Amino acid sequence: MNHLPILPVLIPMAGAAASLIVEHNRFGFTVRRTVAWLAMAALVVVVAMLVIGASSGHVDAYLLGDWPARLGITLVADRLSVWMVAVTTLLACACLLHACAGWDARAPHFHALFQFQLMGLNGAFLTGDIFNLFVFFEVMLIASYGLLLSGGRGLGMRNGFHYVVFNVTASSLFLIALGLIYGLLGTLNMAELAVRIAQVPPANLALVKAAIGLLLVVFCAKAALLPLYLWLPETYARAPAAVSALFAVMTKVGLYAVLRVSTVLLGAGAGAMAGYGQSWLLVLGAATLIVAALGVLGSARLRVMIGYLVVWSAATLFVAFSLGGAGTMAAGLYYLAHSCFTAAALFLIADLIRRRRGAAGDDKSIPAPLPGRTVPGVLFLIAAVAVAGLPPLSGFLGKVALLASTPVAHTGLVWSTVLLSSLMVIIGVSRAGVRLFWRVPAQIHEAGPVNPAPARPAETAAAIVLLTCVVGMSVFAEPLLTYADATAQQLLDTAGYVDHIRGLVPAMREP
Amino acid sequence: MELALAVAIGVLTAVAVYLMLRARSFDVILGLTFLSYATNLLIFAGGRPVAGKAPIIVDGVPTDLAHYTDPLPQALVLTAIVISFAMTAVSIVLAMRSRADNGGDHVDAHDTAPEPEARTDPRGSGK
Amino acid sequence: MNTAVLLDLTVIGALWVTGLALLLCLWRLVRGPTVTDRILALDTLSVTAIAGLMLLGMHLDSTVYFEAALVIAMLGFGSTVVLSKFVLRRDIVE
Amino acid sequence: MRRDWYPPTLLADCCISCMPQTLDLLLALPFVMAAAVAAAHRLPRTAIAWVAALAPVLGLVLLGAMAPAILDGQVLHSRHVWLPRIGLEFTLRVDGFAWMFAMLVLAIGALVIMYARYYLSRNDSASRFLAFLLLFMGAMLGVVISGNLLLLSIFWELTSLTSFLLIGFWSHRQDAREGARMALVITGGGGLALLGGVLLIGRIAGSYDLDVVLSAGDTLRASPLYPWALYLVLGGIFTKSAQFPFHFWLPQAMAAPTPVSAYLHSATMVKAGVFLLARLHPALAGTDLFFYTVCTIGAATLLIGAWNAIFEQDLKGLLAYSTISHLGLITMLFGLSTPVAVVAGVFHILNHAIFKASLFMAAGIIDHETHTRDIRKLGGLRRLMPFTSALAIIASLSMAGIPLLNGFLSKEMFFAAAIETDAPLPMRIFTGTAALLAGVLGVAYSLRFVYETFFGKGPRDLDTTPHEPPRWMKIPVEVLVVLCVAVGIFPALTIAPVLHAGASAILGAATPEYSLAVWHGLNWPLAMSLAGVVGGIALYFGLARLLDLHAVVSRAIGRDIFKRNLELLFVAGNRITAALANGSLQRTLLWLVVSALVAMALPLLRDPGHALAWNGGWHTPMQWPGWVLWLLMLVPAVATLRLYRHRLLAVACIGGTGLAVSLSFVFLSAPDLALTQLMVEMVTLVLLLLAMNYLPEQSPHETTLPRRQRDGAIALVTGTVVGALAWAMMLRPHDTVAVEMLERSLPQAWGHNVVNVILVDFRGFDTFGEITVFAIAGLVVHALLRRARMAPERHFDGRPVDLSMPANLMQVLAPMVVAVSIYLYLRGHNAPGGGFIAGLVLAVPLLIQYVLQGARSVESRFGFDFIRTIGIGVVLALVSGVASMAFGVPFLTSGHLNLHLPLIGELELASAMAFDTGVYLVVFGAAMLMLSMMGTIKASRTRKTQRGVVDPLRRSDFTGEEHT
Amino acid sequence: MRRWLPSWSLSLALLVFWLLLNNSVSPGNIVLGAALAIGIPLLSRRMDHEHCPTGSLRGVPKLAALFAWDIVKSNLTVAAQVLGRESKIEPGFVWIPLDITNLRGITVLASMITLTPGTLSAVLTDDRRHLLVHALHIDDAAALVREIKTRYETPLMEVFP
Amino acid sequence: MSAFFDLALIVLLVAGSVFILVGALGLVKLSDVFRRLHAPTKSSTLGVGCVLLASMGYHLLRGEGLQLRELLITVFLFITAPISAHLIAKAALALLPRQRPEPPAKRD
Ligand code: NA
Ligand code: NA
Repeated sequence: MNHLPILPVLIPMAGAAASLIVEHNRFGFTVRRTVAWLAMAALVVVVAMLVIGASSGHVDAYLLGDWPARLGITLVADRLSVWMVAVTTLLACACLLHACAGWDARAPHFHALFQFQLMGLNGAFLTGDIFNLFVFFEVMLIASYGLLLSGGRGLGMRNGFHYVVFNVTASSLFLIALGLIYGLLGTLNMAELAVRIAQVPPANLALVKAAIGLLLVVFCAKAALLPLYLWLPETYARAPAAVSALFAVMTKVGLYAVLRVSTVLLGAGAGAMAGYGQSWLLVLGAATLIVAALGVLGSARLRVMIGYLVVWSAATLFVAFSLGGAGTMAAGLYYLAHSCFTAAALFLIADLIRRRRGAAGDDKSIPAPLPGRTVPGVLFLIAAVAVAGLPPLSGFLGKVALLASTPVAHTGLVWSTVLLSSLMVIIGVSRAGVRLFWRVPAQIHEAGPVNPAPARPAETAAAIVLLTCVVGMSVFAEPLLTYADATAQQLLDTAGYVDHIRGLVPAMREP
Repeated sequence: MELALAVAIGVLTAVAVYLMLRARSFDVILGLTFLSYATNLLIFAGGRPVAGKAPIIVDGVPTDLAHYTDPLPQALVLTAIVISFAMTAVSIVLAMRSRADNGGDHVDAHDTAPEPEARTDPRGSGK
Repeated sequence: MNTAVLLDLTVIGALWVTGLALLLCLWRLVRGPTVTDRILALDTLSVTAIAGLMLLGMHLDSTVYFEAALVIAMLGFGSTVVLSKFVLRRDIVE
Repeated sequence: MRRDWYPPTLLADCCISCMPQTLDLLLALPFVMAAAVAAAHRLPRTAIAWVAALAPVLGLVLLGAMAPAILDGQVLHSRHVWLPRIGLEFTLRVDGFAWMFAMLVLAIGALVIMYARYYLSRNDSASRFLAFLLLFMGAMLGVVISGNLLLLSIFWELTSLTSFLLIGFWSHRQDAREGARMALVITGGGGLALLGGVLLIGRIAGSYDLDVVLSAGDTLRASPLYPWALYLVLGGIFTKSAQFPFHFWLPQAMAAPTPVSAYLHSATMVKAGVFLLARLHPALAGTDLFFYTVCTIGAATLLIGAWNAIFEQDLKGLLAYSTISHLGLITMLFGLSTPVAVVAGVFHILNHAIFKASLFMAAGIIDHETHTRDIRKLGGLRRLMPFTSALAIIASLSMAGIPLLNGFLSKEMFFAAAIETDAPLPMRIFTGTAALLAGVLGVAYSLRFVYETFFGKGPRDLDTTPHEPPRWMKIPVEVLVVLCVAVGIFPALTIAPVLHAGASAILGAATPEYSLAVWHGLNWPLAMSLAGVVGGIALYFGLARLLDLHAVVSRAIGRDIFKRNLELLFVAGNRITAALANGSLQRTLLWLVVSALVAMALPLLRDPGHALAWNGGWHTPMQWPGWVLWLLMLVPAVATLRLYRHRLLAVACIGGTGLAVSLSFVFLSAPDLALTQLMVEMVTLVLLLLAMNYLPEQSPHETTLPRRQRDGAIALVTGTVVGALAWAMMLRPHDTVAVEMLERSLPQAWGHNVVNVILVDFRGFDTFGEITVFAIAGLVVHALLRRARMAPERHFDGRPVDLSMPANLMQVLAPMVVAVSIYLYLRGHNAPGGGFIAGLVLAVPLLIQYVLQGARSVESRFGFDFIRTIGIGVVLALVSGVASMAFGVPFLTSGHLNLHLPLIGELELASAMAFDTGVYLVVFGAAMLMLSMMGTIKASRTRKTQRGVVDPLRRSDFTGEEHT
Repeated sequence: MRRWLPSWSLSLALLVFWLLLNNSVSPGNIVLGAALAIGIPLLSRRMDHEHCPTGSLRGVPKLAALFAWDIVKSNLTVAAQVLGRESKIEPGFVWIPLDITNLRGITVLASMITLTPGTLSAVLTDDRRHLLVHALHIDDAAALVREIKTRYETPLMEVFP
Repeated sequence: MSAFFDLALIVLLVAGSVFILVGALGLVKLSDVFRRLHAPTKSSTLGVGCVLLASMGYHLLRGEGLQLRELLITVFLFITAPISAHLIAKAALALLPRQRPEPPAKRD
């Protein structure tokens, strides 16, 4: 029995439980951190094994409770899931490193919440059941509330309230969509749903469309598509650095869900439902590119700007995924990983900058001295190059891959919006860099009293780890894109997925 | 009965949406509560509910949908209830903290002057 | 008339009456005029609902409603307690 | 690669035998040395400069080793895979043109490094500067020797990026920052256009490989996408080469340290544009579109640059405008596209680089010595620094195109090309006139530069006495000026092979016969040269007499427009963003609701006939208790809408709806749901009330009527749509997997209560997530309230009320409730109940004790570590699931054991019960954690209440709160 | 013994309660019930904030019968009052001086007063010497006080000394 | 015998529903909080008690066996009803301070 697919969920959960049990004054922080890192190490090993397994193209499915897929919940570790889990894990390592520099001591239950967050993310990526997806969305979200708010205060609370209420509302809509889907199609397993959607009688078509449309709206809300992105920049900007870095992957969960739904449920074999909503996603994605780029230009605070960069990269991904071809999808998957690492790195770097600038914080409009600016400067430069899609880093490669594989029919829209918004982002990011690193007052005391927080090596190291991932993605672009391409092919082979899942035989029960 | 249930879902949704669009955190939370009722009823409705056929197996009665109602939506609603309770709890506490930290319970702070982030008594309340 | 049939009819009649009682409580709940009236109405609603559940159980020849009735009887007063305490002191856990 | 040639030297032999590695090494050198220089920042300045100089010097050696092969007409390649999937290969390709350009880049680079060593002041970090410079050098070299267009555009953007760092090197100066950003925006934007163009070329030609693209000219020109590709590529070229209307960034970039100007703005960065123009000439040129566009832009740039140069007061600014003008000239030459023009273009690239680099360096020396670059302050420097003056004057004369200097040669070729084009007559007149004017203006600004700097009166208002610079600082200038003269006098001996290699690499078989002699006899070009010199002198002195040249304030209109537009862009970004995302939750939620509404309603509206068709009747008849429940559910809901501002009343009303929803669940055969709903209702009520103590008593009237009407309308429509969907759904036939669950529940999962079986078995993993959510909620509440200090909204005076009688009754009740809780837990698998409900049933009496006895009293006697309870519960659930893995079956597979115990009898044990125990503990722990945290909030240190003490006499019996 | 079984009566009541709840007297349920009957008091004892001793239970049956009769009787009275004209009733508050000091006794007394229709115990003074009762119809306040004290308080003082 | 039993149940049911209805009517009809408080807290309790007894008998009669456990519901109701009533009365008194009677004469 191969238990690998379940372990990325169970290990963080065990880690969280252990963290709770050692959360006692009797145990010091060393114990808590050790527990966290042990869980992390175990996760890394498991994920590495999963990657090796998935690279062969084998879809590793896991029948929970040994029930056939239609009755129970199935976990599916295909290339896409494993890709997402691997990205999450790498990201999480850096975030944990950053947090262990001291934030974990200030935020109650940090380690437990962090592990729970990983559990939710991994579960969401691995599950093959749409209601279970909802459950893991919630695990992930509520853990994110905790991470976001634990140790926070002031305006962060109001912002947190926005974030929570928005997500709770979106979750309710998710449930409405699920209720309709189950009520109309009678199953929750994605593979079963795919079969049933393909056979929807015309009389039910409009209802199924309404349900699926609502589902897509919910995913777009989580992934911050126009006009549902409004919550994101402020929320991310107010989160603690390690947390906002981890949040870089949160929008990607929505995108993952869009991708999953649009390939499994709305794939070529879905009959009248094939490709439902994709043109909307494309147009909205393109519009979001511009709006987010405007946000990058217009934001006064660095972290808000990074928030808009997250929106921007999500929009790029919407464009990539809604174009529907294997090439764009592969480019999107590559870009997805890139944007996770880059955004996370930027958040961590923003924190390095913010803490050095004392009272001026990350407000770019206030000139303030920046003691010890070389290291954050170099890091910022690399991250900015990556995020703006300048060569030679992964942002450029991903974007080129996307543009090169854009189908002729959409070339005008996609190229113009992607390139134009890229220019806007270059302008915005360069201005941020100029203002933060170059426009420093001649006299130290010009901007009021400054008491920069001490630089902790682990925090810088965390940013470096992420940037190493970015550089690595650029150097090993070919194997990664090959994997992504195989992933896209696998995704487009809906029939293969469906047959594989439906044909799974329980270990001891009757099928 | 379907019509009645649908109307109930519709009315609860409408009430929920109206309250959610209000400006005070507490009203929004009330709206969320109603939305969760509506949602739960809708999922529940997906099982085509009937009276008196609880899905608790009685020996000797054939196990089909003619004798028992669909149990799956019930399980889903149970999960949904619990999760929405958890979310409500968090939003309630946040509303409290936000009011204490920011001096008002307006969700968008239109009625309170922008406050400095750094305060003399960071954990204190009020202005 | 067969007493058994009469009994069943009585059960239905009792259900009607209970329903009417529920609606009367509802009227008080919505009308007020004071907060305590509403709390009282809520309390009465839950007590009456127990009767409704038992009658439903008789009507449908089922005992699965027992748990619900038990829980309402056991803990339904909780709402009354906390609401009243709030009226009394605002702080329900002092 | 051809193998039948004769290797002249040992080094060359070595290089040829491993040519790909040589190319790689050539490109790697600057980057490696950049890293070395950056790492060596503690070394003395000279050492750093030597390390830095190693890159170009070694590079030149390598190029020299390649010379035989190149001059032989070979094309050298080095190929590495990078991203073959998208056609991006790490291909390096050196032909004559690339080789020539690489020589230029490295040679001038070496001189600039030497120059910079003495130019930079103590405060400037030489290591940082030289590292940037080397990075730039590498990028430029990459542009030149890329054999793949995508790779080229990568290096292209890298030059933009590194030049940004170089121009902004003196980052404390505002003009430096502005110049750097402007350069980045213009050239970076151009780079994006180039990328688009390259991608289009790749799409047409099927490859980005330069060899393929260069040989696919006909395909390219025939493609309908050709205009797009051309304009996008030209967008990149024109921005980079500072062509009109993008020329204004170049003067602005003069804020850079002079070595940067000398390097970037003579030989490299700006030449990248014309380099690419020449590089892609075989592929793109040859159409009218190309001819007219490039010629016109080139001519316009040529004239605008030259005209502006005359009126510039800044020494470097003048040189910058002159550079613009010369770039226009080169562009125009490539636009003319005749073989002669191309040769002239390549030639002028070389010549301009040589004299312009030396001029910039000279200007830098002047700036260095006089501390000003303002022509108005300068003058008479020939007396103070005669040697430097001589060098600068020679270079200037070359710039003016005076015979015996290299500038003359290429300018004469330019004149020839301008009038010998085979375009229609008006165009020939236009190009000829432009050329002549260029000659005139070129002489005029050169004269102004020479005359007003080195001759005449002055210098004025200087704070130092200028004198000759350090010996070593002059060497680079000397080298270049010597080159000017050498090329000017002995072109055939010096430059001819290089030029031939470069030009023939572009033109191939079309390379024309041309002669590089100084004297070609009396012909039109010579006449034009003469006219230029005479006209230029006349123009300068005429202008000087007519108007006070010193008083002219040159305004860079393009720059102003750009700056204004950029500012506008920022403002627009800010405004639009603020207008969209104003941080309002109300708006966020509105969009969410509206989006959902659209998604749900559109399919219905498009197909209302099908969507709302019913299947065999409107509905099944409702048994009448249903209607009572229906009213019970909806009347309080609607009442809440009326009362919501009075929060206590709203909460009471919601209690009614909640009870009705629970009863509906019971009525509709869902006892488990009803139980859960009841308990959750109860706990939610407590949470709401606990929170209300810390929230204002009521919501004020504040939204306007239109706003409320709008919200009301949206609410109504949303409700209608959701209701309609639900209704339509319920009328469809139901084909569900649940039938199988009903069938398999008892025999395979050993539970009568199918809902519970689903919860702990079929879909136990959902429950797993669900308790996790619940546990986290407890933790979040704890984290939020643990250290929080809050003041209640209002406070009652006096002691807490004595509730000892109810508390005493509760003591009687509590043991029974515990028993019921265990009962529900144990029976859950077969009857309504289960761990979740049982956990809450256990929590509620404890909670009521909190209310009746007070938190302190309860917690002092009932100390429970709820957090660990949660932890242990999670572990228990986990272990119960993992246990099955030991038996080789998946996680959460249920096991079942029928024990026959003496005395007790049959005992059924299902592994699901262990899981349920975990659920039980988590739910109890988390619920209690929340309630106890909220019940024991610490008082604020700063204030006792938010709004004062309640006056019992002023309380309203309607709302229960004090009147306000 | 006292440590493990603090209250026989409570444990016995719990066992009975458990058997009733399960609707069965199977050996398994008896064993489980016994375990709970021992376990739960150990837990719930910790929540008791005031110990109330129990005295002789001899008077309980008689009191219960009396109480049941009172409930039925006064329910009919109240039904009449509710259905009749409201102007005929004269509600009011009465303070009842207490002689019983055992808190559980007072509680049971107050509950009995509340459960018998027509009267409702509202407030116990802090010194536990007076109980405020609201009556739906008061003919003679002194008679009401006397009746309550003799019918309920006196027997209760034996049960809860 | 069965008929007698049926009749007994019918009587119980009628009594129960009458008491429940009286309680609800009192809640609606009476004119102030304290008066309203009397009706439901006990009429309903008794009414529900009657219905529960009837239910027990009914299930015994109709083959579900003796459901003695339903007695427990009554037990719970009889314990919790006074708590509710007491607290509501206290709340009502707190809200209507002018209706509060004079404090009792001090006893010693
Ligand atoms: Na409290
Ligand atoms: Na001068």
